[in-house]
Amino acid sequence: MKELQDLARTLLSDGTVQVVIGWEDGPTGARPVFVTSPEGADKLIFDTRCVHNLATFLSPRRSHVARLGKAAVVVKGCDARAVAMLLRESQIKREDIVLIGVRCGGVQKDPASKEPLTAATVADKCTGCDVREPHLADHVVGELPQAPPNDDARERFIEELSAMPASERWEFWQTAFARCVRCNACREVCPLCTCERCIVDKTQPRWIEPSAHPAAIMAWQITRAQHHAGRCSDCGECARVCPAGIPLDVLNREMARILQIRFDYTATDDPEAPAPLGAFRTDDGQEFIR
Amino acid sequence: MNVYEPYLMTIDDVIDETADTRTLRLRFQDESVAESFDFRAGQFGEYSAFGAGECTFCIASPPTRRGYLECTFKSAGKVTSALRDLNPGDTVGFRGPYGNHFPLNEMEGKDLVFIAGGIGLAPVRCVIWNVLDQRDKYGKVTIVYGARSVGDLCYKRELQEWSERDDVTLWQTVDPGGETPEWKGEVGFVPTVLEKAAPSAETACAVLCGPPIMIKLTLPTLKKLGFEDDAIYTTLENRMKCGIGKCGRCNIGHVYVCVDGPVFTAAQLAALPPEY
Amino acid sequence: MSETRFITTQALAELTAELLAAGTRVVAPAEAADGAVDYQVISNAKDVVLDERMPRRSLRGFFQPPTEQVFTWNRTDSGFSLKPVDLSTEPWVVLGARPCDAAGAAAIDAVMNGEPKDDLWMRRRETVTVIGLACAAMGPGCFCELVGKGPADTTGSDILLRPAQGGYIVEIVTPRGQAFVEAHSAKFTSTDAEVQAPPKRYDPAPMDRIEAWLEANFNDEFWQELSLRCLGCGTCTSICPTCYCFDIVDEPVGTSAGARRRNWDTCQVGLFTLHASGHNPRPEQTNRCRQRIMHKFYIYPHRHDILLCTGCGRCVVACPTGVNLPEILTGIAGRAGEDTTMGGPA
Amino acid sequence: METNTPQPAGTFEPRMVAFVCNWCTYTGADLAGTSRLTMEPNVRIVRLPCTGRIDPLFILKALERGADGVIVSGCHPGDCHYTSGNYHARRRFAVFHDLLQFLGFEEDRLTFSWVSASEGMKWKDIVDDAVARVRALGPFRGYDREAVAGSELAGRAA
Repeated sequence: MKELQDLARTLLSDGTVQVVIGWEDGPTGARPVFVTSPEGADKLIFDTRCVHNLATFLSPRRSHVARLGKAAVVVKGCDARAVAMLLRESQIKREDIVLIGVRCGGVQKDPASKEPLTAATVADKCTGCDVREPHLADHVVGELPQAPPNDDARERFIEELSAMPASERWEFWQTAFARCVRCNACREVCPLCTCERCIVDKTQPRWIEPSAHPAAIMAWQITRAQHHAGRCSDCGECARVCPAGIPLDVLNREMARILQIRFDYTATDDPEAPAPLGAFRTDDGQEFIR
Repeated sequence: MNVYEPYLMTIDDVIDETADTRTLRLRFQDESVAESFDFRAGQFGEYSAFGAGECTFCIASPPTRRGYLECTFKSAGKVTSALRDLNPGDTVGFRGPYGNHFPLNEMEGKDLVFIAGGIGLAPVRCVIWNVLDQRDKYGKVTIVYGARSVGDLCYKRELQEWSERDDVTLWQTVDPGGETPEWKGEVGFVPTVLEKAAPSAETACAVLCGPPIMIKLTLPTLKKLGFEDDAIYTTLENRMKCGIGKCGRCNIGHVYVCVDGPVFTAAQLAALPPEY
Repeated sequence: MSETRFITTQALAELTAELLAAGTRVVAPAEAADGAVDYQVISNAKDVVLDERMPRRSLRGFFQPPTEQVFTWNRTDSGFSLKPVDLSTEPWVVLGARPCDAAGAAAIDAVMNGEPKDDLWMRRRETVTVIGLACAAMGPGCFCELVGKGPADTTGSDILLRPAQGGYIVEIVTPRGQAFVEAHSAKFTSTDAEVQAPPKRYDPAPMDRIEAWLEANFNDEFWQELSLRCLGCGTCTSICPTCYCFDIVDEPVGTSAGARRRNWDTCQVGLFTLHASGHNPRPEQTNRCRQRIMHKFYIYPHRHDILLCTGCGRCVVACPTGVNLPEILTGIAGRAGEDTTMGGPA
Repeated sequence: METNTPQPAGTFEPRMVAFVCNWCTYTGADLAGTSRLTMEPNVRIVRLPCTGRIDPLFILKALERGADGVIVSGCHPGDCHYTSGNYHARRRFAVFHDLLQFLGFEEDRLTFSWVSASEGMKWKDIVDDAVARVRALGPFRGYDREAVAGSELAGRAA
């Protein structure tokens, strides 16, 4: 923690950056904080409650944050994947940001949790983590903790769903989607929803109706998942924010699995990696085409 | 009938004002509504293009001419484009009248200065005709109207009519570069022409409507001519959905444009937070 | 009206079953498919959950559904027809409304019942009997006392149930509540049971001073600080018992028919105020965060003399980045020069 | 496509939309017509320049507007008029197809095919088969908008 605070203090006092985006201990658990003066660096923390993906504050849509000036962002190894995607899609420039990587041994499902990290409390995204040591960062701080406890509940759930007859799967998703109120919170928190005008906000023509009826909800959820295929960094913020508790991360995770199986692609923190849906192979599988 | 259910109206006439601005003349389909419908100059309505949605415009025709309503709009979004695609005989919806109005009673006996830019003439035109239809109640009438180019001037036939009247002083202007070889009016921005027209501010009111930049630059000129802030009236627009103070989006501070406006004095505007 | 009665847990379940048997629509907290508690239309009295779990979303959706039809229209060769939605509503019951949710709906009445009356909202309000349930414990985000309410506040309830040994002490709040108890008098007994003092966490904040500060400080740097961590997701507004802003949209089916619908909307997204010209009076998250606080604690009280917040605390828990209303209110109170000893979470 | 007009019971005829590329399948379908092949009349064709232009949103929109099934067809791999449009489309369709499968969507309502300009017979077979499969499934009710629109949060939250 001191290492992180010292680094932030140095970056701010020597003018390398104007703001450090990290975590602080808020009234209800860890939360994002914007440190703009060296004195404020003492606020910075990193522990297992730091579940948020701070890369979302780098999105060009957040002009009120950009106004603060050049930013250093504290990222876990997994968050760096979202940064890599922003770089890959030319949403940000590498030289405009400083990345402070934190070595991470997993985070909680709930940033307010005071429980020790166990298989029951660990975030789904931490299962099978291979980026405890962040890449892409300009500075890496902290000791390398133990690997997070594995809880493959989400993976098992996906397998269970896949094994169901299609009609039961349809029923499951229809029930979950029926709670959707089309608030678009999943879009707003997403670090990779960078479109200046989202397809659901377009009215000429109106591709996706704004109401909360099944046709529109399905169209939105399918489109959201489709637009994130090969882009999603699996930070799980969409599922965490959903006021209706729709397991959107399950959908994203399944998309990742599809990309893995079909095109041997996994989410990466390499900003140079080719985008799977921007490329093709002449021998791509086409067993579903007649 | 719930509050969001519009009256049905038939398009009687379609008038193209400019390349992208159009006036619709509308008639209530229900005779009894047509007879009882009343409004005041400055009020607005929610116009429906069924299938596309609703859009907010002032009522551009004067309350002194009964039996029809007119609205003038520029094609900008989904609804205005859909309205533009309609033809005489088609059905549109109308909810209204909503909002406050210009205090024409208080203006009686006074000189009136109307200043408008571009499509901002629409709400002002409503007041102008209201005044001209009751001409003896008011003092001198001066109109300063500007647009980017000659092609962008709205209500061209009416401008002609006003220019021919003895009891109206009309100053027309276009931005530099917007004139044609035949153009007989002024060339220059509205504040400059207003200064040249130099209407007396004594026992006078100004009614001002146009793009934000024009309003911003014209207010100092009006002050220079001696107009007090509470003798200058303008009309605001904000995105609206309900028009009746329920949907929660058109407020500027604690003022809701749809119920407390759209007509404000410059003094009231100066007291509002800069969020419009 | 401060008459009290008693109803046993068993009698309450029987009463619920009777209401259902009579075809009355009953809304109460119940477990959703994913295990969380939501207010739902109940089909079996056994499903009602009257424990300490706060329903995930407020009651708002039952007075103003996320999507509701206003009218449908049809264009045929013989002309154009418009069919408004049927406004008739049978009497219905909300059982187990949290005091904050009951008060939230009552707060919204102020705007919806003003001229011209919003009949889509009021028809559901005018036909409902709200049976409130006082809270026996504070949830993680609760701050009802801070905004002058409390775990046993009766605002918006026709009857308030207060948990007691073996059942509930029944506080009759309104004539409608009185009528309801009389109609089911066999289920209620008289009582002299003591009412347990509700749990306490906060002292009330100086709302008048907060309102005055908000009115005077539209351009304070506070708004910039406050909005930085806000992602503009609007989750706070879609679970809120007092948020009511809506959008009206047309959804055509083909070219000759369609529906106009009213949907929930949120001040937290840019599209809310975006003009067709591209101009946006609230272009950044800073403007939108300010709007939310202003609306709840200055604009609405200024216009209707009611706070647009009942302290349910859902936004505190749900905010993905920890934006915290009690902290904001305390901060504003501090700025307003109040020597505050409001205390923090117990 | 117009609104769901009610049909007498037992006489369900699927409404189908085919999104096809201009260069191969459209020409193939044309050939089927000029060859006077008899096929199911339920399919309405929307012609696009290339399968690469076919956004999955088109398919969703067709279903929303009342289609009971959708056919997507274009040039065989290697034959794209624009060299690689169908290769890109194939990846997109693959992801879309697998996603729909995961959501439990009835697979038989959606047919992907490659039909070249000379394959009029294949087009007829694809159409007949797709229509038969959708006919067996019955109307697509998954998107029954009117069943829910205007109803309350109530009842669907369960």
